[in-house]
Amino acid sequence: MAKMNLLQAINSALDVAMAKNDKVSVFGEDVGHFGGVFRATSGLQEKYGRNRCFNTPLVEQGIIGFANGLAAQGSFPVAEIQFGDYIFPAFDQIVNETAKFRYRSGNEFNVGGLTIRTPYGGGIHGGHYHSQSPEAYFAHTPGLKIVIPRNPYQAKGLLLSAIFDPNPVLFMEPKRLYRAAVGEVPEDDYTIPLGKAEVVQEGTDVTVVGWGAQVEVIERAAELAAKDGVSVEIIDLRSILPWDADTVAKSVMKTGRAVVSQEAPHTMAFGSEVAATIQEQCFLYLESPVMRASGLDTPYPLAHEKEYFSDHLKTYEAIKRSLNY
Amino acid sequence: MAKMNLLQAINSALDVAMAKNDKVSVFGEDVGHFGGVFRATSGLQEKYGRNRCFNTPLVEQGIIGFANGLAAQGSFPVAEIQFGDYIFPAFDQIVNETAKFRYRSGNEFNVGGLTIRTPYGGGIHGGHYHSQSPEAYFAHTPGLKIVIPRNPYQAKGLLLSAIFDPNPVLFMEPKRLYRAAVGEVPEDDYTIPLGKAEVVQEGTDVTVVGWGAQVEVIERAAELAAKDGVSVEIIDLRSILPWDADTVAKSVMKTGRAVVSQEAPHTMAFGSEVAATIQEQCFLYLESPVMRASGLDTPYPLAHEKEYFSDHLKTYEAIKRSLNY
Amino acid sequence: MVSPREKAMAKQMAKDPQKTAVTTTLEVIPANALDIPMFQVLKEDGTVHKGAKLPDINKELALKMFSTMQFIRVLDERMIAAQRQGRISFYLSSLGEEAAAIGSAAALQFEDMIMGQYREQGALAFRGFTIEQFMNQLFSNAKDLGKGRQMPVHYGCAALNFMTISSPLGTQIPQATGYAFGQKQSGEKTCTLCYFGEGAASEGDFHAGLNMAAVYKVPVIFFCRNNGYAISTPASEQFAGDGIAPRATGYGMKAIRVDGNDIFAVYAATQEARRLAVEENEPVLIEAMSYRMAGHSTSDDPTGYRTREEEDARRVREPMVRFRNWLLKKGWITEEEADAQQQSHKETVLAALKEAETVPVPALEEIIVDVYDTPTQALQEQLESLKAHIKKYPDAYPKTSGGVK
Amino acid sequence: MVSPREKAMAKQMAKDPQKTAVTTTLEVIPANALDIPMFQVLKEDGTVHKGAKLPDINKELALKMFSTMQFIRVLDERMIAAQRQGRISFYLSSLGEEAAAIGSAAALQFEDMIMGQYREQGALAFRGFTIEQFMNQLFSNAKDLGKGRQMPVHYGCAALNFMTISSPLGTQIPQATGYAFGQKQSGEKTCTLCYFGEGAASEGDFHAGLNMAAVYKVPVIFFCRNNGYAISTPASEQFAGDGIAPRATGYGMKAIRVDGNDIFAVYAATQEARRLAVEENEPVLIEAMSYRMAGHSTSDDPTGYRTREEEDARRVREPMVRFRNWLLKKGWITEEEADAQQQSHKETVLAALKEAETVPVPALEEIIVDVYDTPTQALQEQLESLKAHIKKYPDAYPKTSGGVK
Ligand SMILES: Cc1ncc(C[n+]2csc(CCOP(=O)(O)OP(=O)(O)O)c2C)c(N)n1
Ligand SMILES: Cc1ncc(C[n+]2csc(CCOP(=O)(O)OP(=O)(O)O)c2C)c(N)n1
Ligand SMILES: [Mg+2]
Ligand SMILES: [Mg+2]
Repeated sequence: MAKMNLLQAINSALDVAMAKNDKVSVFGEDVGHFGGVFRATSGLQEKYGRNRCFNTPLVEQGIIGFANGLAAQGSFPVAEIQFGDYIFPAFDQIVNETAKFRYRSGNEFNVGGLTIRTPYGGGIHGGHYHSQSPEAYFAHTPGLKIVIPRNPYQAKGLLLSAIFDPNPVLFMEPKRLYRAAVGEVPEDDYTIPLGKAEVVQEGTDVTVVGWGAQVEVIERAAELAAKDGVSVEIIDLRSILPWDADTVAKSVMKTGRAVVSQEAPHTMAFGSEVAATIQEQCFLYLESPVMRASGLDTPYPLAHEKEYFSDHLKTYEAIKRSLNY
Repeated sequence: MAKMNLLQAINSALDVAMAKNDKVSVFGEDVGHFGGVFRATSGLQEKYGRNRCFNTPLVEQGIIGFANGLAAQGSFPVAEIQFGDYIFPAFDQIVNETAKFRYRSGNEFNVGGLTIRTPYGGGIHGGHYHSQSPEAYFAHTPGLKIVIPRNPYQAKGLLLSAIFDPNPVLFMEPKRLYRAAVGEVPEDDYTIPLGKAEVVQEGTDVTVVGWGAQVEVIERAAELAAKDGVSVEIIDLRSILPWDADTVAKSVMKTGRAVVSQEAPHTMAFGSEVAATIQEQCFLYLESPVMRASGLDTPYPLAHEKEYFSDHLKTYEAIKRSLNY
Repeated sequence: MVSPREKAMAKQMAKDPQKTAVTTTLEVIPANALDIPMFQVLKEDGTVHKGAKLPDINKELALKMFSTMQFIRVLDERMIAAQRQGRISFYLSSLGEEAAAIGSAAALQFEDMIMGQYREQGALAFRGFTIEQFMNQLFSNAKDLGKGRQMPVHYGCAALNFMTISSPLGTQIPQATGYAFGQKQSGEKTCTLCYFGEGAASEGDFHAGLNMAAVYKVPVIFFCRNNGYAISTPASEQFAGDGIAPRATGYGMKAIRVDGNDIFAVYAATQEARRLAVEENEPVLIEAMSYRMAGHSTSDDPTGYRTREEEDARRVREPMVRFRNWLLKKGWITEEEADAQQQSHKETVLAALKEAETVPVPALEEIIVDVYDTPTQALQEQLESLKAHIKKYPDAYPKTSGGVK
Repeated sequence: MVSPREKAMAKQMAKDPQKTAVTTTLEVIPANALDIPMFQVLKEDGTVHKGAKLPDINKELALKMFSTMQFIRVLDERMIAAQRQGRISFYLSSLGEEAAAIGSAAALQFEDMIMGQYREQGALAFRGFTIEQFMNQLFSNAKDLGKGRQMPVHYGCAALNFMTISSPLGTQIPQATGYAFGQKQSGEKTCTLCYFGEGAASEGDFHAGLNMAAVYKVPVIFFCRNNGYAISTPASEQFAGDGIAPRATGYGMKAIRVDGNDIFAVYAATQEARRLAVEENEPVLIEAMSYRMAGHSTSDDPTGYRTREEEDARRVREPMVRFRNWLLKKGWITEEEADAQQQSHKETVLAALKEAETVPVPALEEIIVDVYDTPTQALQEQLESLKAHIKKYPDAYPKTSGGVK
């Protein structure tokens, strides 16, 4: 065990994966010698050489197209997209190619070795294009897995699972926590299963669902609620696709109430799927509608970031709305 | 009035718009002399010249990038993407640029004149890449409008609204109905408001929500239900973004039950947003959960298209599940 | 006018000391600064240009290439007819471009990966894809390697190192760069050949794939079939430059322009490109000039956008007669043998068609297979309710209800 | 070796009869088939190359260009310091590249549209963006034309025909083609100038924008600032070709390579490009060779990826001293005047900074404005609940709670 922040945990996962299997390579804009703009790939080029850790030209559609080909060839590419906001030029390669590669070929070919890493989320004064939480854009895509860790321990274990999972994985890292989240992380290899949610805190009155950096926000909201005597069960989805509806449904059947708290704009955020599914599976147990605390339906603003953000207070208010319905 | 199929109605809308305002131009792959692979732009180059109706090189990101610039300059570009399945290379230009152009500039600039037309949907033996219904991918994008007509009359009226609406509009055309849907259409200019749903059929027992080609499927399901003595209220959303939650909520408060029927894969389809919103707004009125009839969570298959499709029988079964809950 | 020191500084600035000189007069580089000729060995009549060097092709190989050409032409003709008869939903012919696909595939090693666009059935046939395999794909039946999931002509075969075709244009170009990167890293002396049309070369993915290949120096051959059209769009509305070949220079990549209707020229060019790719890690762009003699696909009618005269003018340059004439003159085949071979292909194709038609669609269970390596719980549930549904309405799903227990 | 008829046929095939000749020997076009020199007027020491022609620039214009250069350098320096002091969150300097932006902007007409990447503050200042306008944007305050929505340096001003900057790289390139198409269609004799870095030129949007411009022959100037780096990535890992200029030939477009640190060369090149664009509808690609003397932005530390020696070697070529020396020698300015001007810029900048800091953030209501032309009902509801929320927790939203009634 060692104390690591989230970035160091990512770096450690990459290091373990590259040491373990020489068909693992990492690349992206500035990830080579420089180690990435957040330094997640720091030291890897020195250790594993320019053939396994390298810069790409500035072209996201090329990075993922290249990675798809490399994965099809039998490698385990770990491609970095510098910011989640810049993943959209690669949307076609991800949604039409990566996700459909195995199915369309009848499993003659697959890109299961592919992992795409990208930082996401706000709260860092990044405005429109350094703050988005684009997970919902990808969640409508059968064939893809989407994973989001909330702390260093998860980051390393989930990333190691993602890299060697026989399916392509979009791994989204909460950049607000890169240095802020610090915790004990095993130095060796370990994995955390994909597709399984985690009950972060048990409770009896209301289930609050979140993922990634938002879990911390929910924890703060739960503390406020606790002062009112409300017992909150917190669930961290960890995987957005496929997602663990069972764990959420089980919890909601117990508490009778559900809230989703999410960073992205309200309409068609992943919370919509959670709410739609939960109301279906738990209809007779629900004492109030599934509530959603979300970002506003606007592009991500800079000066009004605080106001835009679905913070702990808005989440707390959603919990209260759920309870007082 | 004249009898037109859906393609002719589109063509007529373009003709009216181009005649009315010489800053309207239409372009895309093969839309020039040839008139588009579906012939939606047939005759327009002859009539308005190569400067206002023209072929583009084969590059969707370029078509929309170009269209964004042309719209910013003050024109009304109507850009065609040959198939909805091929819109993804333009995802960045649409989601990061088109949708945010006005907001990010504080309204110094806007691309409100832009309309993007694209055929969508299955049922034509098109397999993976000529069948997708990608509306949900775009519905998470504040700043964009998304419109889907279900018949020739709507197609013309909504398209004319879209072209001159001061906001960018993604206009998705149900290609299965291009020639199959025929109806009376005014030859002149007329508009249908964006953002407003239409109650296609009034009923008292259950509200079924759909859009585009799926409305016809719902009508068939409603006929089956009618034979069981069930009175179905059918709502055609017409606009996916912004969408008319009020009309749906009002209906569900009356019927107490809701079903969404949609072509796209189940998870994170637009029905998820409808279900999430309706359970919130109509919680105390709902006698059963909002049900969804959707495509399977797989890429769009060819040989098993019939089995994959959320047809009238599956919609009918969803109605029954809703009633017998 | 410029001091040596100035020159040296300028060179340093451009990163590559060999490259930039200073000029003190404003020079506008003209729009067509490069002049790239087209390599040709066989004249239209099948005779060899004086002084031209034939590639080293023995009789066996030459006859295999020719037989494949004849086979593909028969297949294309037959399947267009089958589509017209409503027996398959879609087809796409390679009429007039057989030499480009077959000549290039013949110059590769079997271990080299081929990534196609969709009009390179000749390359696949040359690799050994059987007529049964073609037919099973075209009929989307239970024996299709692709499990009936994609439209006709979206072939693929891992055993033959032929990547499954995908409809979105250009996507395979950066993928080829990535595949070749893996080949180079693994140390095997193989390469990737990537086909695409001059239309697809307009996509952003083309730019991405070629630039990355030049930077990483991977063993990839980009093989552009410039057949003059992208559906109805003529090359003149696709680009203003002198075709696709000069773009290579923009990426610092080698290029060859070849007559795509001359199978020997294509073979020789690809052989040299392969040598450069595999032995010198130099990616190469080949532009093969040809003409799409058929409509774009069975959904297309070219009379809407080009004239019979134009088609006739191009027909005289077509690749098969040219090759056949050479073979006849060479004495490697007789008229009778060639005709008999074609007749035999016809019979094979027809028999296989009839057979494939009778094979049922893939089992319903396949609908959720291969989305992930193993079906998720949600997919299994979706399959179960689909089965229950089909059991309830067996007549509505006639192709699969029989198999649902 | 090739008959005239052959030649004619080959020409016809390539669509443009002027272009393709036949060769019967296999010619591999080398990776760097083009040799594009760099245009320079002023030597490093500010003297004019023997025989070089100075552009027609009068004293007033020259002094405006110089003053803008000095202003931008002061602004950049001051705002980097302000960022270090925590007064603004982010800044991005154009140190060393001032001549490229200012020299090119000066060669345009005011009505021409400028679309920037983010390092062309010099062009904007030349157009007349005031120091107050700069500061209001940098402080995201209520007076910012962009309403405080984007990060610092994302300027934009309709009145000055300067398109609002957007972070995603390369997106403005096809947009510039579209904008110029509209200009051409409207018959006004204007053009669009589009700036981007050599890094952004790797994006698919670059390919799209340039190819379309060449096909449509629109009045657009693509101005590539090749400053050797994209954040930490050196040009040598960005592309293998000889810079960006040769790519123009691939699109059938004219090109000029110019010393971006020589303001006269930049001015002359842009003036000629504008003439070609507006009068001959010929899009032009200009590649301006320069060096990013600062870090990429205040978030970057270049010592992690390049040496002091390299930076020092480039510093001697920097554009401002060169221009200043020329002005001094010419007698259009004295040392004292130049210094005084710089001092005065410093005071203006500091005063404006202090002023902008005191302006509050935009009103809360602005948060939903401009998503659409008018706020939707859903947005109005979201604003109402946001207001109610802030009223409940005013301390948590100190910047806006005062304004919520
Ligand atoms: C991304 C994308 N856009 C559009 C299409 C529709 N489409 C299919 S083939 C084609 C023309 C391709 O022309 P070219 O690349 O020259 O190949 P050719 O058909 O001439 O062999 C088009 C536009 C597509 N398949 N993918
Ligand atoms: C689509 C996209 N990908 C990545 C980034 C992150 N990014 C910002 S600036 C930059 C480097 C740009 O280099 P260049 O175009 O050469 O311009 P320069 O900074 O040198 O002026 C990168 C990678 C971005 N803004 N947009
Ligand atoms: Mg073609
Ligand atoms: Mg740069």
